[in-house]
Amino acid sequence: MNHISPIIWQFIVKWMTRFPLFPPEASKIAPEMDALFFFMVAVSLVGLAAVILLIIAFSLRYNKKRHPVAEQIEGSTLLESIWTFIPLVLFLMMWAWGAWLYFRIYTPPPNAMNIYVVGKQWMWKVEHPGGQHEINTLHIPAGRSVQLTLISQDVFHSFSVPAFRVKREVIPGRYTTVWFEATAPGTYDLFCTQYCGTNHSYMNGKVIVMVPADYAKWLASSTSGTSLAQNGERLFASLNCAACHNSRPDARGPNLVGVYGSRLTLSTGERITADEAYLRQAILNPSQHITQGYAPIMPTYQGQINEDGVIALLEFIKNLNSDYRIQQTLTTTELLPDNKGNASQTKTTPESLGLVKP
Amino acid sequence: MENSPAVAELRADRPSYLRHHFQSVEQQADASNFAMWLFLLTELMFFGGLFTAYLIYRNWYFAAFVAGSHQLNVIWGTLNTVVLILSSFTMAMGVWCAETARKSGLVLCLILTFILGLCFLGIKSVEYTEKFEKHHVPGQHYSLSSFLYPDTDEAATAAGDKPLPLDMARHTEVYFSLYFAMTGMHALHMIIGIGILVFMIVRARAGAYTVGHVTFVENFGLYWHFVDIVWIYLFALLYLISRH
Amino acid sequence: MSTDTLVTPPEQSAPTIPEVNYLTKEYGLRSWLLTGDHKRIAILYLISLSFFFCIGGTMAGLIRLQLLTPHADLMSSDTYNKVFTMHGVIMVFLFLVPSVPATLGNFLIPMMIGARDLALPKINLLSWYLYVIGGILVLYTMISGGVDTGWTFTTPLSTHYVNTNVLSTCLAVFIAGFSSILTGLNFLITIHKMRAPGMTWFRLPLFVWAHYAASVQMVLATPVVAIAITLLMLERMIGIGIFDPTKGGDPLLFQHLFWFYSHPAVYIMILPGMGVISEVVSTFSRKRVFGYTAVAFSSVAIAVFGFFVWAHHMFIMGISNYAVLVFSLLTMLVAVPSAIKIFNWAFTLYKGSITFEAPMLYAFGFMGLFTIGGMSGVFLGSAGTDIHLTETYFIVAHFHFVMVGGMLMAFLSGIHFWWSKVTGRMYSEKMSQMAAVVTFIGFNLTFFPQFVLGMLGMPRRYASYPPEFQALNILSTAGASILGAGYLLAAFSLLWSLKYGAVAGNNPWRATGLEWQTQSPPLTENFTEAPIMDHEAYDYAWLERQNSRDEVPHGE
Amino acid sequence: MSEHTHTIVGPKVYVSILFALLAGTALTVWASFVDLGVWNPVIALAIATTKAMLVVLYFMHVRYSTKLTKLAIAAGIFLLLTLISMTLADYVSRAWGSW
Repeated sequence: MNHISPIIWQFIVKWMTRFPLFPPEASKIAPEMDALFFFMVAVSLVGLAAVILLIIAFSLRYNKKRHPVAEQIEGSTLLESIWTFIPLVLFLMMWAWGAWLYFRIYTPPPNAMNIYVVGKQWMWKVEHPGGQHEINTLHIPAGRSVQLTLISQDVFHSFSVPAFRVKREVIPGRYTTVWFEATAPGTYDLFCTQYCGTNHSYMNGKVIVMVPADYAKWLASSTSGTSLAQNGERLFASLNCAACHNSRPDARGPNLVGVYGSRLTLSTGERITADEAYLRQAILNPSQHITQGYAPIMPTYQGQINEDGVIALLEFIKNLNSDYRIQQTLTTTELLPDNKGNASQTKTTPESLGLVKP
Repeated sequence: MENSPAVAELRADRPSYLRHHFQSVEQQADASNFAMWLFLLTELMFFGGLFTAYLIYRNWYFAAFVAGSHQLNVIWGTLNTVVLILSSFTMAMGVWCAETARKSGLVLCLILTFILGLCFLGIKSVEYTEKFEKHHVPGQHYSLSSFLYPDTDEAATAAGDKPLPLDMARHTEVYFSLYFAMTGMHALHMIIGIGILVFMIVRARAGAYTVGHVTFVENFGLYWHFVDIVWIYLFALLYLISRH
Repeated sequence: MSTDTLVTPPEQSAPTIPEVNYLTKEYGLRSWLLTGDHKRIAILYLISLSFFFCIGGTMAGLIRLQLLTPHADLMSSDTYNKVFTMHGVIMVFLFLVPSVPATLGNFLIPMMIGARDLALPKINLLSWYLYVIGGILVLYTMISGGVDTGWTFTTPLSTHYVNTNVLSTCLAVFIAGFSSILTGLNFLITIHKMRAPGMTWFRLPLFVWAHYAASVQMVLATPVVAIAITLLMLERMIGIGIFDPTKGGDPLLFQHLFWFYSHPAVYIMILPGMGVISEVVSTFSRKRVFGYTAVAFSSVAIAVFGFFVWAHHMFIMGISNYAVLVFSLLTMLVAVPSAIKIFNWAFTLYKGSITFEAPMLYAFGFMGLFTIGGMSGVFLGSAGTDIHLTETYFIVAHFHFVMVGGMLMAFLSGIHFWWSKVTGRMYSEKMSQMAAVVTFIGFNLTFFPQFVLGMLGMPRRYASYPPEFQALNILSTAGASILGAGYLLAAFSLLWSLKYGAVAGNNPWRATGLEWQTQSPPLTENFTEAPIMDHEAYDYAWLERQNSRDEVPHGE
Repeated sequence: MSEHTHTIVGPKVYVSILFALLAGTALTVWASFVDLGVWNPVIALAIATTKAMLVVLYFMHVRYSTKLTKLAIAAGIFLLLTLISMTLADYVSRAWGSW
């Protein structure tokens, strides 16, 4: 046996290092999730131990040899109430704790930086506000809250980063959000966990967490030259949005400056916050989202711009803090994509802007 | 094996239609009546899914549902409601005839029910044809013109519809999806019912239901009335509530 | 292990199989295919269920083989998707949902309540034919290219993004669902209307209570999935837009309607298994079930609460946060009755006189594995941990612990327990005991590593996976082979007994149910004269009195 | 279910129910053309429910049925309302935003 055991030992060591039994805790939320997880594991173990011990003890004590004649017992109200009440209390604790955690994971802090992720069969397209595009990788800085705004172009996907303990369904036709704050630089797995068709198991990638300095370098080195907002500005111009949304007193559409995040009253009397989801709906299904005081004349852009285009427009609207930019879209033709002599370094085509081919 | 159950089956007090595993006629009638009710509960849940979908989308796309509803013909709808209520009445009378062993009355009631059922389906097919011609059947050939340009459309003009914005007009397809799913499922139930009616008419003429064993007629009556109830709600939800 | 504690009924020194019984009354295929006898229909179900279980099991084997390595090298991911979809569809709709109710329930419920047959024998036969038609459609799907939507048919994937045989699969599920409705309906009527004189509700065996609860869910929940699937088929065929986001439909509505059935469906699957365990634990402890009323009402509570928790399958899918709170709370409540049951079974052993035959070993396995499965369900019902654990192997492990560790263990326990009643012969005790132990070990080895994999974040339905998950997957596959061997051994023991098994006699376990007070195999009419229930359920003192009078109540 | 005695409902009841149903239909059609704002759907559904009740109670003999039948129907309707209300509750509260 002596000559075998070192081999087995090495084997075990190698396995334990190569094949972890517990995922890394790489986000601020991860320890909180794990605390609840281990609480539940502990409760489960106690419960399981109770059941197994009861079975073993009774089997030893009351088997036929030791206890040939059974005593008939009807039951016990006391015991029934004990094993109704104790599990109930424990489960309610888990419910409350879990609900609180759910609240933490799906409520982004107000200062979170926003990154857009579009899921499609079978890849993740990541769009940073600065114009950096990535496929199946996501670069983020450590120590900063990052909010992802997720949408799918086709079927349900699910964005999951086990090391961060977060996951969110990516739904066609609707934004969902998730946030996290990565704590440890490194490379982590990113999975699509909702079955989405043939290459579902290849729809995964990496999340690369960098220290802020490295992240700044990465941002600078991988920009495409035009930020999302600039793209959105061009789209705004080429779709001629400023014809109505021009912030003049007689404008036919509401002023978009500073509209993001504000409270609006709709023509139905409903009060809503103009978040990403609302703005997206207002572009694609405008007739249901008319601001009070305006006529329902806005045409729908469903079928004219794709999800990337909507994202660019959103980013433009979010960053609108003065009339100046809107006026510019009215007066400059430079921004139009079919203008060959524009100042942009990259060649702009309608598709790259986010317009759907007619 | 002298007292084997086969002997028990041959006891004189057991009518021929009492199946061997029941103790009494009452028990058998009770059981099949309860069975029918449970089956109707499954039907209720089946249509319940559709009603849930209807309520959700009506809340979401109210304008589209109003405009879609205006495309339905209230006169045909009311007529169909009356036809179905009458058929329910004749069916109920049929049950009474069977219970009181009136053979010719039963046959007459069943035939009337059958004819009224066919009337309903006839009217429904007229309505469907209208929808088909106007391209209001969801799918590839769905047309929005009645909603975008209500002036060109008789029904929309009559209801005084204003043109819907394109995005809302597109959602009328959801309305018609539900319209066809709901009325289609209802019509399917009618067709099945009419099939069973034919079978029952033949049996009733042979006198099968007027010898005391009326469970089948009673249960079919329950089914027919249930279909009637579904229509009462469909009529209110699809035709009426967006009318004024 | 006390293998030889098998008790021979005191009055029968050399039992023989009675010449006249339900198996020998008529011969020929026709007498089987047109039978109205609930016992023969149960046998028909047992044969067809086993057939589909073998196919589903083969699929499971293929899945485990594929996952032996991180790469998709046994099958392409397309094939893999079809295989796991088939595994899910067959196991859920063609095995688990009808498993105990359609076989043991069909066979035993009329006998347990002292009736001659189910209330609607023709409907019962119809339900088997519908099941077979559903099964044939699934086989057709499999042969003609398969389907790759997963058994959950998520829209819009299933409506617009796959080109496989979604329609035939959906039709199969629709028809199989109809078969399940008819079975449940039949049970409800039978239990309500056909009980023997003296058989009050609180004298019913707990097996019957559990089936009653499951039947309520079958009857009321199944139609909702029927309409969901009908709309799905219509959307695929003619393009109506109820679930299509591009037309303004909401794909989440499909999830709502689908899970409104498919969550109660897990109770439809597990409740009858719980009924089996109640019978088995009581019989082999020779003791009335501890807290009979609590166990009976916990079945009803599971059935009732089970209807209100469906949206916990959609916590991360974008339902409203308020709905998450409510559904999470209700999910916690539905966990309590299961805990009550487990502890009551454990305390049934207290001051009993326990023997350890194969059904009892399977029942012990059930109690351990179901505790783990149930507790892991709480991990998923708590909204916070659900975020991390759902859609991973944790959920795969969870429902396999409940379904395979719970339901299948209960199924095997019940099959062994009532085998002598069904066939008149005893299985091989040693072989089956060994099978129970092997199954238990194999099961844990297969599915426990999957909990760890889930915590590590390995997503379900992956044909290939990152290499760091390989070790645990190898462990799981190794366990699966042991599990398979356990099933084969059990099957062999049962089949062997058909020819070589000892003749069992009327009541080899000295159990109290009415089904044991008649000959085995029973007569077509179950009892020679209508039984009268004059004692409580699980009244072992009554049984002793009967035996001491040296007479068998019925079936001389 | 010993309380069960098979009541035969006679033509008189049926005829009066028939006329009540026809009157209800006329009423609901008339009401639908009168603008009553939010009350239109409420009234339409109330009349439909009344009609359905009449059919269930008299045409379907539930008024004369066993408690078991009544209980079963109540359970079915309760579950139908659960399906509708709990699903709708999700949709309604989604619009309230996050928390």
